[in-house]
Amino acid sequence: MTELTLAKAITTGLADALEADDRVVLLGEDIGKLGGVFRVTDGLQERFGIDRVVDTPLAEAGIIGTAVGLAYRGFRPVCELQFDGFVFPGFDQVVTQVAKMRYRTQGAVKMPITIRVPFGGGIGSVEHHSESPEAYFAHTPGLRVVACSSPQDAYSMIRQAVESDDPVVFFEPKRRYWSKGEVVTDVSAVPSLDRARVVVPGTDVTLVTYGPLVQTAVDAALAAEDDGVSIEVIDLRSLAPLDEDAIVDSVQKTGRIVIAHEAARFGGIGAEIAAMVTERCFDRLTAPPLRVTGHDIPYPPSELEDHYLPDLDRMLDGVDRVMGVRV
Amino acid sequence: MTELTLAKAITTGLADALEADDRVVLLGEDIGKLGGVFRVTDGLQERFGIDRVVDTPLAEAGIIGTAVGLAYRGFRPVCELQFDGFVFPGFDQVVTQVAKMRYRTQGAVKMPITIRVPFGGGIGSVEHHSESPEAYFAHTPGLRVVACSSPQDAYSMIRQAVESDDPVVFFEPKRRYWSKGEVVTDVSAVPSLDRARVVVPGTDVTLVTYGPLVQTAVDAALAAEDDGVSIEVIDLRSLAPLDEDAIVDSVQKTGRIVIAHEAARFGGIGAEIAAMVTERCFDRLTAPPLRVTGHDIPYPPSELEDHYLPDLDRMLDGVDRVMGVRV
Amino acid sequence: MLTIRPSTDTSTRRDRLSRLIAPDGERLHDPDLDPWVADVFEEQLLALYEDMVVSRRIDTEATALQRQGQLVLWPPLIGQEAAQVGSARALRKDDFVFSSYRENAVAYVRGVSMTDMIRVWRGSQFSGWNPYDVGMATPTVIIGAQTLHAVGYAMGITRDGDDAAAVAYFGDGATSEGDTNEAMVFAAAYDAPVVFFCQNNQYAISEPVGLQAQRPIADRSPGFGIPSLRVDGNDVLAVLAATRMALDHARTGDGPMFIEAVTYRMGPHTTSDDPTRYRDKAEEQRWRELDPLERTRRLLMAEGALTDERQASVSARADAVAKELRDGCLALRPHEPLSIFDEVYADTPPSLRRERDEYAAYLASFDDADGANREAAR
Amino acid sequence: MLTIRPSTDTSTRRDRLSRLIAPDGERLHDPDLDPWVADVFEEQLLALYEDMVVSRRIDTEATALQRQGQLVLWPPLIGQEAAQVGSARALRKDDFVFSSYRENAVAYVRGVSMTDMIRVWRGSQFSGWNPYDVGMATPTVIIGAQTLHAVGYAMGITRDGDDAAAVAYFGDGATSEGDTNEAMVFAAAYDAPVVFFCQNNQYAISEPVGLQAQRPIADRSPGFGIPSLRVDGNDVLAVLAATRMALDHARTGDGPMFIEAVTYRMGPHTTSDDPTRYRDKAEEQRWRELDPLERTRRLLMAEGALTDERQASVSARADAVAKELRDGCLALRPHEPLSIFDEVYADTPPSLRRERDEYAAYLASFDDADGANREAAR
Ligand SMILES: Cc1ncc(C[n+]2csc(CCOP(=O)(O)OP(=O)(O)O)c2C)c(N)n1
Ligand SMILES: Cc1ncc(C[n+]2csc(CCOP(=O)(O)OP(=O)(O)O)c2C)c(N)n1
Ligand SMILES: [Mg+2]
Ligand SMILES: [Mg+2]
Repeated sequence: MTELTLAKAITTGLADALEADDRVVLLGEDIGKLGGVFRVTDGLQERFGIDRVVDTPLAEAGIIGTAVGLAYRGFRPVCELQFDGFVFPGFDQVVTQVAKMRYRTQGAVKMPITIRVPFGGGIGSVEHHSESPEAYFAHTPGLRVVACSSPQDAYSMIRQAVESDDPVVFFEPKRRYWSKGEVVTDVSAVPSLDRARVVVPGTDVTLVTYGPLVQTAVDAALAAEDDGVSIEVIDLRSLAPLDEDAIVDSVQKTGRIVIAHEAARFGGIGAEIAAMVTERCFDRLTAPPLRVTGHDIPYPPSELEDHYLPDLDRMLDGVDRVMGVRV
Repeated sequence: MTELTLAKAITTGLADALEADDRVVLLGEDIGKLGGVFRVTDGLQERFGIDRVVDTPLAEAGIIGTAVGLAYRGFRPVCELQFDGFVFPGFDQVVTQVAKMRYRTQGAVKMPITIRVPFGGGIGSVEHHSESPEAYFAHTPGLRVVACSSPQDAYSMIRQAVESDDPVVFFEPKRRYWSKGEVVTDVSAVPSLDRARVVVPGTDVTLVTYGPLVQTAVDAALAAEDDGVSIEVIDLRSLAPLDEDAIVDSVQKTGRIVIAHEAARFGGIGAEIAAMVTERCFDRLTAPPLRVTGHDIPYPPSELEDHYLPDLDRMLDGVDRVMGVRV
Repeated sequence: MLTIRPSTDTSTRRDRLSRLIAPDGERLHDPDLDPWVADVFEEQLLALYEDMVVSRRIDTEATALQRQGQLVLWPPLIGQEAAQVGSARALRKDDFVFSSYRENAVAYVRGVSMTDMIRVWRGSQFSGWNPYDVGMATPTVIIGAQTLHAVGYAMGITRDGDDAAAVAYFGDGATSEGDTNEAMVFAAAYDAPVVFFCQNNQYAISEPVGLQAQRPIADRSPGFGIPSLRVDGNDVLAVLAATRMALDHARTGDGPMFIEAVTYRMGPHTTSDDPTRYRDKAEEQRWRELDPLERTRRLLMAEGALTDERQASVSARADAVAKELRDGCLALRPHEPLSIFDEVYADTPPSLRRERDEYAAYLASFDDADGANREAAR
Repeated sequence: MLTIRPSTDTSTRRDRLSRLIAPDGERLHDPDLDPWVADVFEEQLLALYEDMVVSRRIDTEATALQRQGQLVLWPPLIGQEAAQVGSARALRKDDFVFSSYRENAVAYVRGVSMTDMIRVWRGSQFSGWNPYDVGMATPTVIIGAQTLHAVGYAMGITRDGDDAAAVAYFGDGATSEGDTNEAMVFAAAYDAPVVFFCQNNQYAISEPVGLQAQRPIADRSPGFGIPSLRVDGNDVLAVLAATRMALDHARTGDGPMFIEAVTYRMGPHTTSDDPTRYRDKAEEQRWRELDPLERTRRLLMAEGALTDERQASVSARADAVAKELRDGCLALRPHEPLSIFDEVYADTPPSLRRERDEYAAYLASFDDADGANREAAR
């Protein structure tokens, strides 16, 4: 048990994965000497060599496409995409190749590829550096889409992602990279990659979120406690496939749900959860599922990003609404 | 008023658009001499010349990216992507450039680009030729995403799309290309591009769909009538932004909604509609919104595509369920 | 001043191509290519000829099956037999092919069974064979995407310390896609043991190669640091030699190499295509005179190797393979409906299991009384 | 046999570059370039020098502002002044620039005001200026994407029958992206009047150019059918001459041309970067000796053109621009929160209007009694 930042927990997880399996290969722009723009791969090239921690030319389709070939050959590539907004030049290889290869080949060809994406806003950066493109991936059958929110999960989930025989798009909450927490590196007992986690138990409202907003949700639950409202916070961890039962179980108890994410509301993960919960908990719901999300606009310039990002107040406002306090 | 196939209605619309505005330029693979693989641009190059109906090199990012440059220069490019499954190599230019340019430039630079995509299954083809990628675009603020379902709409909507100062992703239901209908070419009186349309009025259940399934829904409504169930069929036409009020008005009347699309259910347009309707019609709903969609799998080989595609029976099964006939 | 201008040859003139067999069947000599086919005598050439005849027969049979409604589609390879057979015969078992949809003669040479070859085109499966059984990946429909896979696979070969090579097959049209160019960047960056094998068959559906490239395609790769060869793709011997040379280059640590095989798609793009809309008979006729089978036959005849007996045995083999194809095709039975839910993931997730179960229940409802009533009611 | 091998020069050695000013300030001669700068006398050279000094001053001032927390980020252009000023000064008003984020000296030359230049880097807007006012598009952050925009714009110029040109600015790293290569394919296919201007500043963040390209970058485009030039990017005169030549080529219907300007990013990638992790002081020192400002200054001194008085006026101008930048920056006021909902569409759709109204009501709730209570309660 050591205290690590979320970023260092991923570094440690990657190092342990490289150590545990010599078929693991890291690919990405600037991941070598620089250690990546967020230093997540810091020191790994020095330790594991340039054949296993590979600086690539500046081309995202190239990164993902060569990872497909490496996977074909039996490797376990871990790709780093530098920022959320730069996933799209590689999107075709993800959607038409990575996601579909197992299905296409009736299981003959595995794609144990992990695609790491630092995502989300709140870091005061320029365009394309603060986005949340997870819904594009989640709508793509064949991919596992996950997001970590704590150092422990960052460690365990990156280990599980690398070990998964399915392709995993691994979202890292970049504005939480420097938050610290205790980490145990024994992953034998941790929940499996596709399970959600109740972070704060509660009885009045279910508050579902993932990635950077989990901490915000926990803070909201604390604040609401003072107002006498008991929020159950669920960290989804896996966005696709969803751990539907975990959400349904909670809503069966609370009868109310608020879903929060930074991505635009329209067609986001929140829509799916709202639809699914309504289907499965219709009679139990005392209020319609409510979404607290980014607006249906491009991510705005950073001076106004606080007006885009769901924060504690907006979450509590959402909670008030499903509680019938505000309409 | 002439009878035209849906494909020919688009051809006519494109010809009239080319005629009406000399800034309209068509770009795409094989759209010249061949007239496109579906012959939608048949005869247009001969009539308008190779500078206005432009065969492009085989590169989708190139098609969309040069269209951005043409739009910058004041042209109105209409791009043809050959099949739904081939939109992804051009996806980056659509998401990061076409969709965001107006916002990025505070309105200074318009992107009046139309991106035509023949979509959907049921034509017994090979991989990547039967997909429904509309949700990827619909989750992208800045784009207008529409789908036509009848020859009349095909004509009017392509005219409106080309005239729109916003970028429009224009989905064409390829398996309905050869269905016929009357077409008037006076578009002054047709509903605007962002409005849904009640195709069959009804009172018991709202059945919302778009593109190729509109005809199926109409057939289902007819069949249900025999069983004494009155279905109101809504053709969305615009998938993003949604004509929310049209859907809400209908559900306020019926209290029940079934949403049908060919795309995978998870994170599809249906999820958004279900979520939105639940938010806005919670007290009126007598059953949870139900989705009749493609499964959460890649589009399967054509010999089994009938087991993937929602058909009349599956729609009626959905209707039965929301009516409480089956559970 | 260092001005680098494109060379003045902007055509893809056939007389600039490396060749070992002239269109009239004459055996030509080329000091660079000859050493690579020094072991090819009559018997070996006959075998190549047989492969080509069989390939054409496969093509004809499949086209017929498509016309008879037995296949959803077929992309004819007629005209490209020399390019495909010559290159594929240069490969070792442990080499690995990443191809596009038209490389059915390559698949045949790699040992793909006829039944496996036809599954995809019957709409039965997306992959006909297990790639690891034959050293050939499932063909890629997205133009250009497989070139990157080949490079990645080659990077894996290097890491494994093997001396095998990966081969990327693609068309002239594919050279315009970003992926194909990125593949060259990556291959050059890592000296990956990969051979880029471009069949320039003059067309991407209706578009002539001149729209994709203003220079001979073989001129493209050198700017990426990848040497290239330009061969007559209708000359099976030259293609064999060039591919052997390129493979050797890759195997011995010299990195990637690029081959442009200049050939012609004598048939339509696919069985859905109508080439009369975009090219004329005269052009087709010109190329028919350069038919890859015919020139090999002429050489063999001139050398007295293609006896009537041998010609008969070649035909018999072609007929047998065609029968295998037809029988294999017709014997294919549709998969069980619920199989569409298989192999989306290594372990089917609970939500997808639920979806499958619901669909199973739905299907079953047609069997029970209620279902039957519903059906009857319509 | 036609084997096209990469030429043997695999380095980006500086002695192979076209040059008009040596690092020590000597005026060199080049028969191809000289005619293009025949009109450049002392006064014109002084103007170029002043542009470069101002550009560096802008860079220094912006870097300082970032360090003081006034900017979210800044991508220094120090070291690339000659490449940017020399090329931008070759342009006409009706030419149109599509650039990446680092081309702030180009923007200055195009006439962008200091306030407009700084908006983006303050996090205030995504576009500082109206592109049509200055003939320069909003810089593109997605690497390589703008190269296609330039080609499309150039296709539009042709259709309008104009003799203007589009210029795509991009870096060495950008040459690896599919988009940049597709841009060359399209430009060549349509003979588009576009100049590809690649600043090879030796790095893409931490990655040396040798990872992106195994050949001099100027070797890439000829294979696409686009002639190229390779110039010393730290030589403002050579860059001016080369760009004028390329623009003339484009304007007169000869199609696209490619320029590799070999230069060096003397500063970090951005103010967030730490170059000590990936390059050494010795290398930086070597390039410092090739400083573009210094060599121009040496030439001007040798010619007696840079009097103390003139040097003083150059500095004064630089200071004035720097002040304009600083004042402009500090005077920027945040936009009104609800403005984030503007210009997503030509007409805001009803659903988005509703979203905006809801958010407006939410914001207002903090002003009313209830809101205040809520706030107080926490
Ligand atoms: C990304 C993508 N865009 C478009 C298509 C549609 N398409 C199928 S084949 C083809 C032409 C390919 O030409 P070429 O690369 O020369 O190969 P050939 O068909 O001649 O063998 C096109 C455009 C596709 N399959 N993938
Ligand atoms: C598609 C994409 N991928 C990654 C990045 C992150 N990124 C920003 S600048 C840069 C390096 C660019 O290098 P180069 O093209 O040489 O331009 P320079 O910064 O040297 O001016 C990278 C990788 C990006 N902006 N866009
Ligand atoms: Mg071809
Ligand atoms: Mg650079």
